[in-house]
Amino acid sequence: MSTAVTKPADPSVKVIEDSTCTFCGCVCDDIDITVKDNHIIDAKRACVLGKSWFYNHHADDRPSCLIEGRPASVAEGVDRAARILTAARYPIIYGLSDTTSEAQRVAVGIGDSIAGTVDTTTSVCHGPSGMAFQGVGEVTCTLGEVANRGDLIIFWGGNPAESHPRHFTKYSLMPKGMFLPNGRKDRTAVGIDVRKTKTAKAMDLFFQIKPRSDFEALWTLRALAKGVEVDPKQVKDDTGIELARWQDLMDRMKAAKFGVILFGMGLTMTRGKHLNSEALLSLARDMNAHTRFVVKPMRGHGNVTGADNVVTWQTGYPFGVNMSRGYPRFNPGEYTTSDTLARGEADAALIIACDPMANFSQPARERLKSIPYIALDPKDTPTTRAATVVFTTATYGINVPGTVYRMDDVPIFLRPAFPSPHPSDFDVLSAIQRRVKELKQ
Amino acid sequence: MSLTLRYKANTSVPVEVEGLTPSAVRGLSVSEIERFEIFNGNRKLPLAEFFDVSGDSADGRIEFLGNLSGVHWIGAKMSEGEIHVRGDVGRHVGSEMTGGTIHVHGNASDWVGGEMHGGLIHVHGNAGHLIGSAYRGSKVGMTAGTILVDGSVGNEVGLTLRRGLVAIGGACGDFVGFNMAAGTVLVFGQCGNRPAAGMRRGTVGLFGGTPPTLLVSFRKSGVFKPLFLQLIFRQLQSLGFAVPSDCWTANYSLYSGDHVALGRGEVLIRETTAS
Amino acid sequence: MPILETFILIPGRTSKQGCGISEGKFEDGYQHEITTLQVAPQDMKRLGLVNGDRVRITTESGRQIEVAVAAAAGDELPPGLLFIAYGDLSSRLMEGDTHGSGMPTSKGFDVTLEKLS
Amino acid sequence: MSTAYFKIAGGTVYDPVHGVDGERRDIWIRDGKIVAAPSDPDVRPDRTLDAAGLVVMPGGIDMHCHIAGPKVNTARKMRPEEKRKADKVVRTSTTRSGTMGSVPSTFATGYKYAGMGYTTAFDAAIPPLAARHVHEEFEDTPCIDKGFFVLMGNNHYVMQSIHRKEPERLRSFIAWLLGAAKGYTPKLVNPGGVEVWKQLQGGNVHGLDENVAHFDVTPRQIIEQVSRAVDQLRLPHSVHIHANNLGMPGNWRTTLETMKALGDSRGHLSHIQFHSYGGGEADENTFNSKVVELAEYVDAHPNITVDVGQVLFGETTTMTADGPLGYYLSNSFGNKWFSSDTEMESGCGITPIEYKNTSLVHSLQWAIGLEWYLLAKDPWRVVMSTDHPNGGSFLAYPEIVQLLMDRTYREETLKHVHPAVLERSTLAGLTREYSLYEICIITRSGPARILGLANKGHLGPGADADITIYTPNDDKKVMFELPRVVIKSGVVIVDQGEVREPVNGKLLYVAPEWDVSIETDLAAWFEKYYSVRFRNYPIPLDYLHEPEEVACR
Repeated sequence: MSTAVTKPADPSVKVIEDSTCTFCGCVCDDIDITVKDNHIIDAKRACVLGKSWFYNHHADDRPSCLIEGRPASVAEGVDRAARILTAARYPIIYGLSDTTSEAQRVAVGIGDSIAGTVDTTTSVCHGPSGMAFQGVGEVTCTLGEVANRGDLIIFWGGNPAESHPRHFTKYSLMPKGMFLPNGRKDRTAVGIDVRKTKTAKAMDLFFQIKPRSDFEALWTLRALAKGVEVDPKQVKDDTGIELARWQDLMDRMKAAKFGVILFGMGLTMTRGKHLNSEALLSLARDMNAHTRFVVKPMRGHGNVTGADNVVTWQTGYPFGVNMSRGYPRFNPGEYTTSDTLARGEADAALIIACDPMANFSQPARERLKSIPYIALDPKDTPTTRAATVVFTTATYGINVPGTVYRMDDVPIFLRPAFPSPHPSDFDVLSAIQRRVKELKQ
Repeated sequence: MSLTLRYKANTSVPVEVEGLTPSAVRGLSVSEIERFEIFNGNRKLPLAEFFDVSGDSADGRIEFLGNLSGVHWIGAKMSEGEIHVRGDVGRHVGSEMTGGTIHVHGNASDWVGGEMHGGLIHVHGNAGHLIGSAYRGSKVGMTAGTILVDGSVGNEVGLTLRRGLVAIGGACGDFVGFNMAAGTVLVFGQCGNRPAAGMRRGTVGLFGGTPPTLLVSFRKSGVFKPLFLQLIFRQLQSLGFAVPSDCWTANYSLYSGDHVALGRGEVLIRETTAS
Repeated sequence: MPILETFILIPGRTSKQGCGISEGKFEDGYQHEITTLQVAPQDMKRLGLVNGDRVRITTESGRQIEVAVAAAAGDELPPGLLFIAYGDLSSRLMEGDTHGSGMPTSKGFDVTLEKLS
Repeated sequence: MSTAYFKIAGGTVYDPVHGVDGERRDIWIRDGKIVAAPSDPDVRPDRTLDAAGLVVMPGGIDMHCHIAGPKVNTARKMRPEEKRKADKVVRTSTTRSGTMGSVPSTFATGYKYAGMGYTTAFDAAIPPLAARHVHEEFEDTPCIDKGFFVLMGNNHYVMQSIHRKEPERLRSFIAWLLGAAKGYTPKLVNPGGVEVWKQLQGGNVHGLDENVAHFDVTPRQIIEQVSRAVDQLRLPHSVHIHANNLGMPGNWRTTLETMKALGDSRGHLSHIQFHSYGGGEADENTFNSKVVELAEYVDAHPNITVDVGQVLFGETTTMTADGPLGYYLSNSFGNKWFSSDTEMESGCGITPIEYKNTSLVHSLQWAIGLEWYLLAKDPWRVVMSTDHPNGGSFLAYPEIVQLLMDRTYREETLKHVHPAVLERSTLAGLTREYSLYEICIITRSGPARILGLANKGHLGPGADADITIYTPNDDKKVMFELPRVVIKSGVVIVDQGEVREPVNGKLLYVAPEWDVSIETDLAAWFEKYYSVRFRNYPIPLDYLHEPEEVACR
């Protein structure tokens, strides 16, 4: 394959073409990054989040390993980590959404060796959508299909304008596609949300529904899709929107050639959670009796989709997998990290590339603070600061090669720009796995 | 006398006693039962490390004593006999049981009678989420048996229920009877939002508190005094479940639904205006 | 006597918060973004709040945070709705219970807002 | 690997490629390969396995299954209710834990194939956009050599090249795409039909000459042109075809047309059972078997090979790149439904189903599968498969062996299926019983020859030392379920059903030449329509674990 590195005049400057930004689930693989003395001085095509991701990258000058706050060799840290994990009776491994699938595969292997529980940030992201999919299935497609065919695009309970800035231009709104030669002009864009966000302002139609009425709104649309008569007054009371407007939307949905619903955590994090998602997946399925219709959760982190895939192919279940019996068990609400921590069950933890000390409930944080745990992260976070053992690791995509999965499950290749003085998650986890096996002998 | 298991352990790590059923221990000596292997997280350990064992198992009756809120799968898959728990219990009480009786004199956690296939569970305190429900991904929930909870419960009671009776004395959370295929769920206290959503067949009774608004996909088809309710109430009373007096005489509005699904289900809401 | 009003609070992602993660979670930019509560201009006016005023937010179960307020841009927020960038503070309002889903309810909290003088 | 000799002594050897039919032989192994016995009589093997009284065959080869990639992994995610109740795969000191059900986790898949004496398997339907995913899963699927077929029957560039009448461009694109994905051969799934499904509600094609809108090509043209290109590229295997109208009453005519459309080109028709139905469109009362007619045509046309796609009774998960089929099945079974369209390339449908022996249709499907084994005259061109997991799990192969080798068992089973099978198929009248020699052909030597794997399916010098040793048993199911020893590349990986040493297994791929001048146009087209960059699409060789190029013919 063609080399992606072009050498400009200045020999100290290196340009890597079609490099991949792993900050969000869009996983844009068309970024040309310019590197001078191990600093990224340009990231062509990157969005505001991507530019911040690339420009702020600097090898953290912390030591590669800290044990109880004191600098230590990576080998010492690995030994301590392995001892913590093998001594535990209910150890958990959590995070994994911001690292390569190669590292994720090793992490699940550690979970198997220590008879622990493996969970990813999916459980507090679109885990509920995953549960909904297990209930009713999902009609979906890759993002290129949205770009080439999607003539009615509905954004529900999400704000990609701020969370996935290039989604509009690359995939869902602007691109001229095979069946949409005029791009944006050939598309109708609909926003459904409780806030009039930046996304809402880019829409042709916007439905500002009552807070926490997503399920009622979806049920109204399902009823209209099936031709079930509904009471206009109740629809208005329930959703804050006139029935006539919902009927108009349904007419447009049925008239569309290829309808697309892209949804965010406004559904999964709000009262109803997985059943909000199930209502939406059901609506998209129902619509296929009338036309082609697909639905897609807007995944957040760079490789959270890879985490779902890796945990699934190795264990059979997508997240919250408990292996304490020597074989995988799955039960969201029981083996998921928010629960095992908040209930005070977990007695040790291996936290990879995420920040539960900032993003979890108080009871969960208090438990994590009270047990020995290991944290891997390129950056300094509340979680690394409270950890027993910390590894400062190299950044995937920028320093580390490998594979990540875009929000639509498409695997994408990484083209690192320059090496890091710190080891990769893969290196550290592989060393921990080897040490765990030695201790188990 | 029956077999008595007094919980003495003090561990935050889940204790799982799957398989410790009356039929499994019947005829075993105390010392054999003390060697019965259970799980504490990822460690397989003898029962005696967690329980004081006394009495004998001949009569197929097990008494659990103490705070067992960290002990899970009590009575899971049991097919006969009796289990009495004096104290709180953890998750999956009577999960997939096919027969026998479980009484919890205390509170129970989530998944009481998960995918139950027969028998009776009576929780005399409160219980958690997903009572008498299917486990994730399954379109077949509880297929037979009776679950009674005197107190209040959480969300998704009777998720995809296929057959059987679930009665809640107190309040219930959201999505009671979600995607129900048949069977009966009765709630005598306040119920949370979106009751009976997606129900295909079966009966959901909402008898307490302020009557909830059903989803737009339900249709009112009248007000009456259904005879079969009287029969169920009598059955409940005979099982020692308290039925509020006004329920016997009240009028009930009948709603059909969920018309987004098959629409052959019925929701009965007690009219607050007494007849 | 303190203003005490009920609102619905929605934490969510913002591009500033997203950039802040890369800049560093202990940097001022990120900290400022996740500790600022956005209030609908009409509500600001009605409650006599000005940008920078400190308020205490309390959930039904009594979980509390104290934050500075800022008027939401244009008509982004309808009256009665509050917004805060997803982060440490917003997460402090979550309960441990996930309702058998693994996901704590993290958006749409019923809260009371109390002006701190 | 060491250069030490490993000798399997005195086993009853079945090696159809060399006409060896149950003769007592020694087999010498060195460097993971089978070698000639050393000429020097003083040379002693470093290890000897006494196989006296045991049956020795090459390792089994599954040439059509679904074991890796986005479709399979989604099916795993989708079925927690099935996995929760399935047999447990418990971690040991040498093996990983996993889950079973109709779609086992990766490690479990490798262990179970090996435990059954199979050492090679090909995934039959991979969208090249997801090839990287497949290679990752394959690396976590131990004990077996692996490869996959690349979906091209609805590929936009394929259809465009055919429409423009540019056979050279088509040939070069096929070679380029196989090289980019590191795949094995082109796969046609419902050629043209999936693209129509993407364009229209319930869309599909129903015959070989229906036009595919926007691309203005027909299924017939796709079959003719791609099969021709594959032969011109001299690929080891032929084009691999999942014909149009799968599962539909009366579809045997479409199947016959598909065979005829191949002309003189080689073609493999997969899961032929699902394509051998008589009767009227959606009319169950006329649903019947057309194996006699189709088998006759296959017998007379040596360019055509088939695998059966046997149906077994019980629950399973259907998964297919045939999007409209997935929609049809989910509606008829009323179960949860997954569908995913892959840009420019393919579709995907997944839904759980149950085959019931009380159902006329399911019973006939079961019978039609068996008819294929028993009616087709040349076992070298009929391969055992269940289209795992679509007809049933690969773990049902021992059951199928018994149905073929043991007529009384077959007749006993026939008593418990829907009675109409007796009139609507010829099964009841078929007395043929397979020999071990023939079983060895349809599970090893045949698929190896059809796939063009010169080093597999036989026990002569030069062959990979992939060997299965069975304890003879009148109950053939028991015999084939539990091999005594399984050897992979000269290493004993399974002993008495226990996985001892889970070696990794190789990735088998082809590397045909293409005219690089197409890459300019290809890149431009690619950047216009794909959501990933052209440069990031091809998979470099160093990404693969233990790759082995299989030479073109």
